[in-house]
Amino acid sequence: MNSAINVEKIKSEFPIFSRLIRGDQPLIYLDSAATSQKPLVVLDAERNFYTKHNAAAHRGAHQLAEEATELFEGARSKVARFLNAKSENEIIFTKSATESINLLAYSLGNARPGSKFHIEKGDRIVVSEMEHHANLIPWQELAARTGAELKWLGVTDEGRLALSNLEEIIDKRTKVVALTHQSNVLGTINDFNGALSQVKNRIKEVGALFLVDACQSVPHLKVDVQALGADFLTFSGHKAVGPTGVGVLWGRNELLDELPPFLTGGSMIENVTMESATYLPAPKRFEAGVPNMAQAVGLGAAVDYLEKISLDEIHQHELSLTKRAIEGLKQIPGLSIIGPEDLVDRGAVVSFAVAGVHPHDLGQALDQYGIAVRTGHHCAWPLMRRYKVVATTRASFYLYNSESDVDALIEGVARARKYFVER
Amino acid sequence: MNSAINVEKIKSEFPIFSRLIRGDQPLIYLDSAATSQKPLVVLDAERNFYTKHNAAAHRGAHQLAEEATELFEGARSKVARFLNAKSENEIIFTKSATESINLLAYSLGNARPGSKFHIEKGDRIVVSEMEHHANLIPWQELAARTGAELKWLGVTDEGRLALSNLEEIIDKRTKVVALTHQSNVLGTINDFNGALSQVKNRIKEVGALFLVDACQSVPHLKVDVQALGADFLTFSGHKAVGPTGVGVLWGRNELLDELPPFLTGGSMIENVTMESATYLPAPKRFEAGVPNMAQAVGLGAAVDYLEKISLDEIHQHELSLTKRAIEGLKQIPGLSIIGPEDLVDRGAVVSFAVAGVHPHDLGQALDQYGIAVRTGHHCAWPLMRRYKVVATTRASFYLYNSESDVDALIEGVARARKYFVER
Amino acid sequence: MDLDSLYQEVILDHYKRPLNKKLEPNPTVQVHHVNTSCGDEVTLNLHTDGRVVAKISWEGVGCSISQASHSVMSDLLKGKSVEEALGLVDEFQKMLQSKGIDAGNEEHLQDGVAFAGVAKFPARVKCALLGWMAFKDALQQSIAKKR
Amino acid sequence: MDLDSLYQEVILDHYKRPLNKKLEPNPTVQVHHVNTSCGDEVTLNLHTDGRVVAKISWEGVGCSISQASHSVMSDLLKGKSVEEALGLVDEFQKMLQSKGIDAGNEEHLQDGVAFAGVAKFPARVKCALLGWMAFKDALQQSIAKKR
Ligand SMILES: Cc1ncc(COP(=O)(O)O)c(C=O)c1O
Ligand SMILES: Cc1ncc(COP(=O)(O)O)c(C=O)c1O
Repeated sequence: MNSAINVEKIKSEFPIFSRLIRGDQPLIYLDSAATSQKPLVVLDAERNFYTKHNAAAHRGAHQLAEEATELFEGARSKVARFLNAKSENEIIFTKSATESINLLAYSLGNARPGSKFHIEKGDRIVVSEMEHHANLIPWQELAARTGAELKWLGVTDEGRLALSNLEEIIDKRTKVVALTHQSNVLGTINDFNGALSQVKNRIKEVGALFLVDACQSVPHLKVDVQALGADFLTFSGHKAVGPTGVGVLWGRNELLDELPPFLTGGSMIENVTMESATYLPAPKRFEAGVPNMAQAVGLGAAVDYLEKISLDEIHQHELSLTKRAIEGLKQIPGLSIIGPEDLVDRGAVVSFAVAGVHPHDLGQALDQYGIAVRTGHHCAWPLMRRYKVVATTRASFYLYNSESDVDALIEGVARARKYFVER
Repeated sequence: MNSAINVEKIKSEFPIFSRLIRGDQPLIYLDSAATSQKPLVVLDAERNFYTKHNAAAHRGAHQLAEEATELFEGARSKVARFLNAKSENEIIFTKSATESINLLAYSLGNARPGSKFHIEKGDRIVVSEMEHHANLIPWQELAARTGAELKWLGVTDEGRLALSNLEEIIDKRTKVVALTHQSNVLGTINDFNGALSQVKNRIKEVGALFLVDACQSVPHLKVDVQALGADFLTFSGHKAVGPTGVGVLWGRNELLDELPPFLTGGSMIENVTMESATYLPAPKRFEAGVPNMAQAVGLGAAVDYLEKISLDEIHQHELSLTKRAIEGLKQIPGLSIIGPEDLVDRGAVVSFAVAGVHPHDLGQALDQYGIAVRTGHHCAWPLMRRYKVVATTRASFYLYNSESDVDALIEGVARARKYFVER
Repeated sequence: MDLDSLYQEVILDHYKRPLNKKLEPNPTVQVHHVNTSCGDEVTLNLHTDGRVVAKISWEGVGCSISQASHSVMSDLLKGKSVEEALGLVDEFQKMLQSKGIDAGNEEHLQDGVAFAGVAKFPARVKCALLGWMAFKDALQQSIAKKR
Repeated sequence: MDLDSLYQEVILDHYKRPLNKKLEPNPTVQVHHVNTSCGDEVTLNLHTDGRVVAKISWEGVGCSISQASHSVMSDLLKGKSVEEALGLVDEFQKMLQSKGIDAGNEEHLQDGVAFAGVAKFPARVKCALLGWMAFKDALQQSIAKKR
């Protein structure tokens, strides 16, 4: 292994790898694009919160409440530093990336006529054909509610964003552009500062808001929101070795402070009578109610953990696993990769089809060998239609995967193919 | 102690009670109405999920995904049983009661003209003056978005719901009535099957939807949704010895299946193209994205824990603490209780004011003695105005509180009063 | 549990040589069902006079379990009375939802009992039921139509 | 840390006998600030010619810390030049946000240093700052007005 990642050590830090699968087989977990496993430090951070400092943050004057507030706000600072946000006020804790995207879509929908955020008939919202349902359906619904038009950029046969009609799709009427940073199916990375800089330039040119869905990138490579130059970015804690039940919406401060709130309730108001309310600035404005404190604290520990190992090392490690996987899988008769086969602007997600073997059957066989992959449409149904498949089998790698995990995958697929095709 | 609750045993099951406060004082936690402490079994249930079964529920065919699904759905069954719901499909996991109420408000707002849920100008939404901001502001916003009118029932000087103008407030135009089951400030229980049955009857008579905010009741006394006879009910896990980051919306199945979705994204669609989507039935329709699995599982363990001890015993225990507290506090010169002083339809929340001592100062002094109470407007600002106070001091009791905790409170308040008033 | 006890010979045989996989024209009712969790689809043509199931034919894409299950179903239910057919659907469904406890009655379900092992894999139960549910839907529609 | 080191004699004295707690008529600017986390409110009247702070008077409800802090502030900043006053507000604010590290310069802040202990209680920092922030706001408004 020519990477600096010590997989054995890392595996030992994730308790789940000491369990066995389907009898007595070690767990080979290749489904991190769905959700990642959690290191003990993350679980301990949550437990420490509950057993020593649990109280409602921002709401009490007693010692526990002070400590809970400090831990919760400390987690916000950690995430802000992790993303290189200008200020921790740019970090909003949500329950998931799905909530983050809905937050933005509803918040824009709540902007009254006259607000620069207001969306109406004649306006346009743009996504792409490689979006996860989470970054597609909220925009369909916003379009339906406001009368705006939903348009999308297509994808090429190789699995890249198609730019041929960029200027036509992102036109002057475009108010919001929501694009994924990395496809959860194809593995394609959309590098808005590299190969796709014209996309970003075009968005700026027409003055649209730019949301980046970074669910599949933030856990795997260094993302710097200031360098990226988007307006909003989201990711989910559970895919980044963090707890379930926590996500992040980053937004530029000057935008967040002007956006109308989404969820309303306690701890986000400035003043309230029975008739109406006024709201605090971000992030409080967007965090109504007693927040998911323990999960935020867990996420703080998760980003610390990832940073300590180094996102650059993690990305390099994953690239070398991806290379090995693509090379090995391609040797299997009838197997085709869905997504780029080269390693340029590519993450560690590999989708494939095997002639004569349905993904469900393949996944089932791999499961019997102790290998966890995902099969199905991966919440990207339109993309499946685009590539004329009903479903794919998807292996995704993370810092705790080794070359031997990849080899087991290749061998498992070959074995399963024999079982279904040659029997 | 004439209750069947063994406080010493229970305290030992909550790890936080082994820590010390402001130096070397034991923790006397009287802020459970803000958030409750967590027993080890709940923390262990979450940890067990992460260390043995963590995977994306509903999304994979591998063993971990199957197990995660089973645990997550198992938690749903536990909550359904706990509330005596007709079916587990009536249980929606949200991140908090705040989200649950917003879910309903936005979902109703999403109903198109023609739908029986559609709300428009000329319609009415009714709340009460004793609502938490979480059950007030979402309805203000819905009213503002739809043009409907927001009206409210007042409260009496004793702290009960005022019924004098019930028929006038809840009139034929009323589409939704959202009322708290127990006030988080006054301690008043609104018994819709007892003293307040005319409220429920009136709501049925006019055919409005009826949401009960049960944040302060479900953790403390047996709530049976079928007997209650409401249409929707919500509570937060973190106030019910469960984890942060999880709440519940219960709704009658025939309503949930017709309501439009709120958050949209993965795992809640039936079919989707680039243009539009159709949605699965409840509960999936309302749980977009990878859910807060570990938190739901933790909540499952929490309701099991509460049931094992018995909600009836917990309520009796709390009533006897409340009686002791009210009697003791009333002996303190200048102290007045804000809320009912009798124990009829009353929960274990006691708000009070001490002449000459600002709640902040009182809370601070109590904190120095190791006693955690809440001071402020308790996210019920309109109610503060109604009683012409800026803030109150609030003590709230739970299953882990003892008579000696109550005595420490009474002594602490008396001591603090001396410090500020007599010095 | 090893792969063979899930993928019994019978299943793989039906998968490779599915019966009635070709839509017969002029059906009494046509239905189209989708397994939303994976995208598998089936189109089913039912021919019936309202008392007896005359013919079941289908087209579709899906995994071996779903394809084999459509095949078994279309063969087993053909020629049965409406009541018999619905009874068999219920029996098959019960077996699949038994989490592996109910091994199925071979006299009634014939090749269908090969799917008993599927019941142990919750994520695959839907695959096995897809065609059967489509048939039930079609049958109920045809009855409604007759009235 | 015991109660007395937070509630110093000076604070309790100002609390019981607050200075300038009576709104003077005809202010250059009047502001109303609220501590949203607890509901405490202050109304502050500022009299200034744009160069010197002539008078600060106030009314309000709040805890001992906030009341005493308004009192100290209104006394300390009266008669100071605009620049001096703003400098003192900054100094006071810095001390309160230092988490207890900065004990405050007694020569500058005078009675204000009694609030150094408040900095160790994050939830109370806002109480101590409320009046000072209201003053700063009023002063800035008065400057804007003059232009
Ligand atoms: C009566 C009542 N309703 C709603 C809420 C909101 O709950 P959460 O903050 O957990 O969403 C609370 C508690 O804060 C409450 O006491
Ligand atoms: C690219 C992408 N966007 C959005 C999501 C939604 O994330 P979550 O389900 O955590 O809200 C996912 C993962 O499911 C994803 O892969």
